[in-house]
Amino acid sequence: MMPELGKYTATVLLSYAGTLGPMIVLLGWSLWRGAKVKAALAAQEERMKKNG
Amino acid sequence: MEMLRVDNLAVTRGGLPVLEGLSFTLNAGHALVLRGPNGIGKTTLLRTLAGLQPALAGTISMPPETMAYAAHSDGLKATLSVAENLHFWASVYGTGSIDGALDQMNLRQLASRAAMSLSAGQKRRLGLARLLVTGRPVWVLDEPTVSLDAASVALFGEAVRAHLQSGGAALMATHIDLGLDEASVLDLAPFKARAPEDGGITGAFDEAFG
Amino acid sequence: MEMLRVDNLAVTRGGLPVLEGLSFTLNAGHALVLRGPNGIGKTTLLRTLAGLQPALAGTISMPPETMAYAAHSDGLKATLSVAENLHFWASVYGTGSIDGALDQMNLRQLASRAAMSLSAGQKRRLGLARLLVTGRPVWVLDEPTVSLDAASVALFGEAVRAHLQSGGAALMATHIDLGLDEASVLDLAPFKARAPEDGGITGAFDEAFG
Amino acid sequence: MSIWEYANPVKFMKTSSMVLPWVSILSALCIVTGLVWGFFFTPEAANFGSTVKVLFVHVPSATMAINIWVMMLVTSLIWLIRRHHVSALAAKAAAPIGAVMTIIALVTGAVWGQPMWGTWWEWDPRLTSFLILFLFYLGYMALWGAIDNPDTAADLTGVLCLVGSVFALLSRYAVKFWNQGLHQDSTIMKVGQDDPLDPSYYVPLVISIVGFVLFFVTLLLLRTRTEIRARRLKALEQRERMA
Amino acid sequence: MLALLSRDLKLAIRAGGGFGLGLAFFLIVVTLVPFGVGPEGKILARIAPGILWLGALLACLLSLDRIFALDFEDGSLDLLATAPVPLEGVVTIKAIAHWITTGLPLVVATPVFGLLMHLEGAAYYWMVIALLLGTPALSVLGTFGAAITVGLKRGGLLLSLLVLPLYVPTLIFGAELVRRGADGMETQVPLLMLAGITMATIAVVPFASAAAIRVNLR
Amino acid sequence: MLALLSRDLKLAIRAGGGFGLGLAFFLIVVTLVPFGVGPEGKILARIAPGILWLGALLACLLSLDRIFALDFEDGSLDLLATAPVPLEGVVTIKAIAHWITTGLPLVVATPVFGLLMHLEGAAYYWMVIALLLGTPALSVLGTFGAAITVGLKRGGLLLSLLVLPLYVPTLIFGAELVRRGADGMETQVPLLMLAGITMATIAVVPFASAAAIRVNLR
Ligand code: HEM
Ligand SMILES: Nc1ncnc2c1ncn2[C@@H]1O[C@H](COP(=O)(O)OP(=O)(O)OP(=O)(O)O)[C@@H](O)[C@H]1O
Ligand SMILES: Nc1ncnc2c1ncn2[C@@H]1O[C@H](COP(=O)(O)OP(=O)(O)OP(=O)(O)O)[C@@H](O)[C@H]1O
Ligand SMILES: [Mg+2]
Ligand SMILES: [Mg+2]
Repeated sequence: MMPELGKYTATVLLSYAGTLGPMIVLLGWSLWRGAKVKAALAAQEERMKKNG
Repeated sequence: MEMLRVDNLAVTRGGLPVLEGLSFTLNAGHALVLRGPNGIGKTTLLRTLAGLQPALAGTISMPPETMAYAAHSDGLKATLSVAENLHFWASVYGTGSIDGALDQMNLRQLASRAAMSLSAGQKRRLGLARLLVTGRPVWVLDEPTVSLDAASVALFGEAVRAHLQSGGAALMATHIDLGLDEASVLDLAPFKARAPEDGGITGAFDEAFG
Repeated sequence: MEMLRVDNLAVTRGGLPVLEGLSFTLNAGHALVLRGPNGIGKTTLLRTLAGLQPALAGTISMPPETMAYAAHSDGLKATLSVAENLHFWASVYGTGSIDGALDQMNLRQLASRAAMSLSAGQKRRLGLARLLVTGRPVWVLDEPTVSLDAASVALFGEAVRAHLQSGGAALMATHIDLGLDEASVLDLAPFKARAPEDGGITGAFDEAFG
Repeated sequence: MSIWEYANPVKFMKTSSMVLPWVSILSALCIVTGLVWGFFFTPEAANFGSTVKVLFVHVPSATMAINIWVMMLVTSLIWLIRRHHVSALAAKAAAPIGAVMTIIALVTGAVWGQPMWGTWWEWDPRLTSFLILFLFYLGYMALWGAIDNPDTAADLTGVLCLVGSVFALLSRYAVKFWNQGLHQDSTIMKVGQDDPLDPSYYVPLVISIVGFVLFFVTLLLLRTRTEIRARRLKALEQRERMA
Repeated sequence: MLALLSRDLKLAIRAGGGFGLGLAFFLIVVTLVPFGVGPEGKILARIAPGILWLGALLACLLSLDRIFALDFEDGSLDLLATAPVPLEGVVTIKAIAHWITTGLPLVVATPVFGLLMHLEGAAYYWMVIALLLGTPALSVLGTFGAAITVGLKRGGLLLSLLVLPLYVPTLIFGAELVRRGADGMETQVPLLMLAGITMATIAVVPFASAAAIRVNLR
Repeated sequence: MLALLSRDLKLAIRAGGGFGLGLAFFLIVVTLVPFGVGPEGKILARIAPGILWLGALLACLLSLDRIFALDFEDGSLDLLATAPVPLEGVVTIKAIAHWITTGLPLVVATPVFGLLMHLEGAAYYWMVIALLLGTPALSVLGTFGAAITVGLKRGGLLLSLLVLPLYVPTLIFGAELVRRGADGMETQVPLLMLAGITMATIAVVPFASAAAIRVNLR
């Protein structure tokens, strides 16, 4: 059910790709880093509790 | 008469407390030597007193414009001559001549040498001569005798003694003994900051975590 | 067995002779401490031995690749961690691990700290740890104990002693006493270069004037 | 209770963790609706042809890019004046989002410009000042990256943000002046402003703009939480080393 | 204060031709451009004002990073901060010293460089005025950048990244002023804007710089 | 050796976006040019190759002064000179590290910047080739300049003064290559010259640099 974009197909598709692409990358990166830091912090607090 | 009073001071370095609960007073004619192992926080404390970094807690009371600070590095300009270096600081502090300083630190014959061409100890001596031209009563010194030979150390001791006699005061961190009998010693080890759990003071961010 | 022999050496700094007629030998298992007032030429001599500047006269004989030099400044990278700094030098000198060095200089718990965030003495300790990872038998040290506290000085003394026992040798310039009984002392004052007219050696420029 | 309570990290972590799911869901909904509507169910425009569909990604991103910088300015001010750490960290967290939005606007714009103006890039005042904004984002992030003491970094970037904002505005006027000064034929970008958009474009546009805003909020909360944790982690590690 | 100024100037000169260097760099940039864009006089004349301005910007930029870096490394910045002089004053002095060593020589030498770039008639005169009005702002803003990046190793590039965007308004109005002056169009607006920006910068930015330094010294 | 390379890269990155900065600066220069010379696409396209080359030169230049300066100040240069690695090797490594952090990113990003400058068709492709062939020479020559000025305070400007003239041949042939390529003329001569210069530089200059450093350390 792709809409008829005529001679501008490339333009429109490119622009949407150029929008969603970066957004998804950014989202993914933020989530990844969030998880990483969260884990690291948890580990650190764990260790410090153990050591007293 | 009292030159500097510190009340239950806490100092931080790199965002977390290094020393806490520190209180002492420094009177005219007296010298206070800070002792403590490497990394205890002498430099940090002195920088805080010099007003270069804010205290985490406690109060520092000292009349304005009374303090002269000398750090690990002497702030010499390599391309300026010994005399020029001193002249600069003399005019910054609005004191007149540099002759007294040159003589006391026995830099006369080096006066026209570029600071760059001095040996480590000669540099240090110049750095100390800087103190003399500030004309400030309270000296705050961080390891003043580093890389000085015996003779120069004695020279420095003389300078300090003279300063004290003329009603000044000195606060210095050193690892070696200066042979100053006027000097009382303050060991910083007991004031090492404890972790918040053990009732130690909390650094900026822990606080925020309230 | 002989590690380093110096025959009637003359060294210059900034174009003019500083020391002359200097001769000594350094044997394995021995340490030689250079003494002398500030500016006599210790640093200059050591730099010459390290091959950083040419000798004006005399000969320095030492087997190649045996010498490790430590200067006034430790050559640390502020943004690298303690371990990274050591690892770098270890791999430059092609020696393997840095653990020994970390332990001997008691830098374990600082290993992951950025060098920038060390105190003066901690930095110095790291600088000395560097020597241990070079694995070179002859140490040439310029004021190694600057701004070290008593404990660290003892630590350093230990390290040197261990090095000597393991057949190494050390040549160092200091103003303080390390409490090394293996060490013999060489006072440089007698070797101070005399002016050419009183038969002193002539610097490059006078020579040109024949 | 005053709004400042949310500046306390603990409180912030609590609240944000409650809000986060809803915001994220909403933003997903809006973006999908807006873009799908815009992409599939909008008629071709007379002067744009089917490229009008770019509007729904280009304008929201461009708008966000500008407004995120404004938000950073506000949070920086809060930090500088009231010293609330969360505020500074929020600014830090927002910067990359703003930069990405700028890139998106630049890319979509360039792609759009190709058929419309026959060139990828034109030194049109609006475009140019936008590029300058991008430079400011870069500088701001570079500075955060270069300083390792967090408080120092917060202060300096804050000051930079202040000064930068002023000069960003100045540049905008300068650029306008500069390009009129060279009477260069005005670009089609005026279309957007003067004649009110036909509802069939207007509604999806608004929806996707809302979507982008919510998307920003989501990321902002997410990243700020991360920054807070990272900061906490740093403090703990340091204390451990000291002990 | 004056002591500081004279010291900085002395240092600049001792460190190898404080005044000469900026000029020489400017000269080189100007001479490189023809190699890059080809020697046609028409084009050169057309882009001359812009290139001269760019040259000025860059000559300024290259000398920025050392404004505070040296004083920071050898510890004199610490000592200055504890000395009885307001840090704002220090910063201003530094900016002045920097302008005297880089900005001023450029202004004086522009006519010569104009020749190389086939700058014609009126443009000369306007070029000098523009630089005279604009360069102080460059120095002051540069000081701000230097203050923010002091203590950061390898600040050079970061510094330019922070500073150059701040130069944009000055550059635009400066170049515009010259172009209009050359074409005999009215020059009031760019002239006023240029002067205004410089004034405002001088009045306000030093406080920001001083604050930045205080933070950096902590 | 590899240890040194990885250390330098690590330092470059730690010091805040080693790779990004050069690019950002390049971008800024490219952005500033139109403010100077005006926004007409035609003129811009005409001078694009030259400007891009200038941008590369300057991005290179700004990062040069720290190549040895830092190692000199903190004493590691002394230690490296006494370490069992040939100084020539050290110098070469430094050059490589510098190229990786500044030259390479530029080459990669040129097409984008080309857009901004309205660079047309074939020019792109040639621009990339030219930079790829030319920039290594820039880094090596830069290292030489850095070696000569190490230890001089405030080397920044002096350094550029020494280095820029050395860059002229590369710049000329580089820009010429692109221009010819764009106009579809034969490109063999500039291509060979460019490559030749780079090769020769890489082969010879490091020895000069090493010698310069030895002298500076005395
Ligand atoms: C690289 C190229 C471009 C850039 C950087 C750019 C940037 C912008 C910016 C900053 C805005 C303002 C958003 C706001 O103020 O909230 C905007 C809005 C807009 N742009 Fe672009 N644009 C570009 C190309 C184009 C092209 C080629 C077109 C159409 C032919 C276009 C059409 C519009 C429209 C219709 C609006 C919305 C109307 C308005 O908010 O004023 N843009 N763009
Ligand atoms: N930038 C920094 N970030 C984090 N911690 C730091 C930083 N600088 C110093 N420290 C730590 O703060 C503590 C105090 O440092 P300081 O320099 O005051 O010690 P010191 O008493 O002067 O030691 P020394 O006698 O060796 O000079 C040390 O443990 C040091 O590791
Ligand atoms: N660049 C230079 N030009 C001229 N003379 C210099 C230069 N550097 C040092 N000197 C002089 O050479 C002599 C030896 O300096 P050197 O640094 O070797 O002394 P040192 O024994 O190491 O002193 P210290 O114990 O203070 O380190 C000193 O008198 C010094 O003033
Ligand atoms: Mg200390
Ligand atoms: Mg010495």
